Amino acid sequence: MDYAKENSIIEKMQPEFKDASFRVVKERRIEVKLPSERLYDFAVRMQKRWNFLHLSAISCVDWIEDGEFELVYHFWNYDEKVLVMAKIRIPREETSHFDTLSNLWQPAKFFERDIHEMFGIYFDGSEDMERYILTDWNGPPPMRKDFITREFALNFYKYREYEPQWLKDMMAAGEGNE
Amino acid sequence: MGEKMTQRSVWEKIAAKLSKRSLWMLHYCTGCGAIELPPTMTARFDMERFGIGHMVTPRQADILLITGYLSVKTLKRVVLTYEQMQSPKYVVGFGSCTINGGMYWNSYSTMKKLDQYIPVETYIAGCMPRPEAIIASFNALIDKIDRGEANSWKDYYKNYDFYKENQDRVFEGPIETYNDIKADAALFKI
Amino acid sequence: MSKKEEVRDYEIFIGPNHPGIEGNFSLKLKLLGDKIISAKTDAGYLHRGFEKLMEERLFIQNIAIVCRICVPDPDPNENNYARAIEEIAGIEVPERAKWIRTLVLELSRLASHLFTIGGHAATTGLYALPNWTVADRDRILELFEELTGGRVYHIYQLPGGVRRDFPDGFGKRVLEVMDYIESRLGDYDDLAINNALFIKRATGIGVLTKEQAISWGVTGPDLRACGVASDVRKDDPYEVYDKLDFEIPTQTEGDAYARMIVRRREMEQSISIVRQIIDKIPSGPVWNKIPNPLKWKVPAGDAYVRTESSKGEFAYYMVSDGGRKPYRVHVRGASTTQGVHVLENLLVGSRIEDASQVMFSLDACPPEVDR
Amino acid sequence: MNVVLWIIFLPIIAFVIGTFLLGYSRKFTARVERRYGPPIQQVFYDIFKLMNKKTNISHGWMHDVAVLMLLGGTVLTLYFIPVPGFSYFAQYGDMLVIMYILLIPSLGMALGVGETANPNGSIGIARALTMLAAYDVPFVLTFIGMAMLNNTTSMYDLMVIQQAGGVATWGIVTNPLLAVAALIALHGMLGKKPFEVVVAPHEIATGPMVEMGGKYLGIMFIQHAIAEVVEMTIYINLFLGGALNWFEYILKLFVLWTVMLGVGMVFGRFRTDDAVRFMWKIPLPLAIIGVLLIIF
Repeated sequence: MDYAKENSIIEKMQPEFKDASFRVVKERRIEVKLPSERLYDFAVRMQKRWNFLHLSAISCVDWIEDGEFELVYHFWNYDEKVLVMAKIRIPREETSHFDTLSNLWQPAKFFERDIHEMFGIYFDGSEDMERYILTDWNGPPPMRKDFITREFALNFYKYREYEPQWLKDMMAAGEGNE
Repeated sequence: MGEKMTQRSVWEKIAAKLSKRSLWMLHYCTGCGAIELPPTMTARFDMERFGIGHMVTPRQADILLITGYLSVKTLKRVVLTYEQMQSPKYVVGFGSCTINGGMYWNSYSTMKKLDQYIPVETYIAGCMPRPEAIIASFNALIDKIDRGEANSWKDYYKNYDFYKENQDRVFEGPIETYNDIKADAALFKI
Repeated sequence: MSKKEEVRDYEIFIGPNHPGIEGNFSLKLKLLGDKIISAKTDAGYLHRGFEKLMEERLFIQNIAIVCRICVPDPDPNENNYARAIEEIAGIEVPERAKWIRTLVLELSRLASHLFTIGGHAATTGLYALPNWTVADRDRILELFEELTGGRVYHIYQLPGGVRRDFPDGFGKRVLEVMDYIESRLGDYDDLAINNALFIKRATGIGVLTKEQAISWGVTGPDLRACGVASDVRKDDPYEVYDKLDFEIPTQTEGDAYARMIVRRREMEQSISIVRQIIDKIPSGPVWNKIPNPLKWKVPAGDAYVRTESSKGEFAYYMVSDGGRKPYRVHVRGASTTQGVHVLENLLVGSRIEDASQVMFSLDACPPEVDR
Repeated sequence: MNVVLWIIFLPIIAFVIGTFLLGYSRKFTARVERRYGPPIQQVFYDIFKLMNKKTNISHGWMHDVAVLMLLGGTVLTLYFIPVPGFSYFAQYGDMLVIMYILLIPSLGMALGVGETANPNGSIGIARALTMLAAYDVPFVLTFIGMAMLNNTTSMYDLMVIQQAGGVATWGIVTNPLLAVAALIALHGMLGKKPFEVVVAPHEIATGPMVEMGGKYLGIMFIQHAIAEVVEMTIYINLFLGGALNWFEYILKLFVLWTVMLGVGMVFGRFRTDDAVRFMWKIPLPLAIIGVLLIIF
């Protein structure tokens, strides 16, 4: 497969973002790695010039060993039928900050709010960063890698005592653990 | 918990015989098990045959069906709802999530054991239970009412401190409720 | 009122315990008379922390839990999850397995649409239609039970194929069920879709214009009801959709009635797709064996896979760091746009009578929002 | 003595008939929805269960009194309409009295539900009163029309005239326009679909009944059963020639009820404003034309 369509899109983008790296992942998927301060410019051009009207999702990955959060923006073009994944990295802090895209795409509101709750990244300039899903949650942002749900749950909730003989035998034989 | 049949007066026996034919279930989809309720309520399995209908407000309902896992946020609403229901009231735990957490045993968000927070009358095992299992469990509940053993709701009035303590532990502080359980217990002479 | 206060607006909660709510979800409405002047959604009642749970489980264990993310239409989840692993690990899927997956996806869409149109009619007081559609949906669930062993959750699509092949005579029974459902569609039309009172209730409710729909990120049947012929099955084909012949039904009005019509016409298309699949399905193996799943390490990489579920675009972003467990799975539920901001925007200005109709016509599915 | 017995037993008889009609309606609905349906005595079980519940809610004395006012108003109306064998009060009170007493239950409900401070209940009451304005005008016009046609305001005389004259003097034959208008208004009066706006579970969670549980709801169910019989009896007396024996009476109730159920099954629910508009667009002009036809 020659990826003619994908390459032509990359050619359009490349001159304006010389500090970014572009890669065709497969048919209809393009990956772009950007410095974080360039993302807003990129997003504006994506929407206004290159006609990527649909912000499919914003994903966040916690790379705890690198001390960084990776934000992945998935843009979809209705006409060209191509999805661009723009990846940026921001430093991982107690409360990381980043710029919002919610003034460009309405759906970004939900995704940013969600990332704020789950990872503790505050998006400056967004109208609404209130808790949405985890309104009753007092712990740390749960999706961070240093929060281990298993330990939390075992300490916090009461479980039913259930230790039949077969389970004890199995545990004694050293089975049943991961 | 179950009181003996011999302790019941004739009137109570008749009342149980008639009341068991009419059980109204609160229309509250607390979890994913709610997807099996429409087939149970509608044309194929038709639970209304047994006099089980669905009611929209807690004031009118007899059965609180906990359909699956309960996140802490929902549990708060469930406790409020349960306290608003009129006695006698029955809680049916539906699916393995209510029994021991099910496949969400390590989730930070869902509670693991329903009978710590509200008294449970019957459990339905499975993930998720089929409509036949729901009907079987409701028939078991009907039999239990007939025998006069479905008294778990009294337990909430008797052991309110136990339930309250567990609730507060999960909610991390007391929540605002609108019913004075202890005064009601005195009113009902429990 | 003793104090001479003028009460102008008041607040009302719809849900989480209310028949006019799809699932466990809540709407906080501010009303002026009968008119909604501001609306806020409140989700999180169904939050289980799926994305976190998946990080703590093996790749193969997660197949059992992903389907729980969207309850009425679980198969797009399984499909997304399996395809994401296949893309990262470079696993080939046998041709027959792809066809079977497509069949399962379409049956699931059909079941979900039956559910939705019934629920939508019920919000206008037509309680007979949900009784009919839900009972007819049970026939599809029986097919699922025969094929996969599960009524609602199927846990059927593994990385590398599907779990088992068709039982004997399954194709014939699928066609029988399709014939039955097609014969019932006329009854649904007579009762609800062509019912004068239903048309009166549903037209002009929750109107989305084409521009609004695109800028608010609406996907799926709701977008097609505004006149945008966008469908992941056509635009970004997966499995064998590029080998099948089907149309994308669109309407231009963008109101609740148009959404109903789009769903109704999509059901016809799904029936036709299922028939084509039974007609053309090749023979062969259904599963390429993967390494021992308990010790299987998926190579490092990431993938963004999309599926057209009955509610819209369903996408998974999976990252693997080369370990035995996924490093991160992000679930983009189809209702994250329709169920939250679009719903809030559409409710403002409509009336309390129509609040639940707007929600049902958008087919917002709370578990997808909460995850 | 006879009168005293009737006063005691008439509400009970009406309650039994009304309950069976409600049970029949649930069975009918179930069959249209392709279900088996509950047993026909199901509503008895429901009411017994409700009355047997331990009720610990009260929203003040007005809330308690209002439920009794609701039931009392309905039973009072029952005494003033002629049923086979009992027309003692009906000879004294004419149709104007009935028109007045018919309003008492609605007002009782409004007062009681207003105390509960639940916005769903308040919306339900607002809708109930709006609907009252919608269906009452055509209904009162049909009263007036029938009174002018037969030169009497007494429902008992009306019934006697229609019974004596045979089918040709029934209201439905002599003035079908008024009969149709009154039938539509009757749907609104009983809160049957498509005029089910008052309860509307999907919109306002059963409206006025939202805070009612246990015994309160039980009394409302009893009231509903009796109100059904009362309002259908009025229609039968006006347009279907009344009845002199119980067999004829119950048969007519049954036929009328089935017609109303059939209409309710195939229609959804109007919005409140549409319901009012419909009532003033179709039944009201029909009733006016019917009255004009009688005058000229």
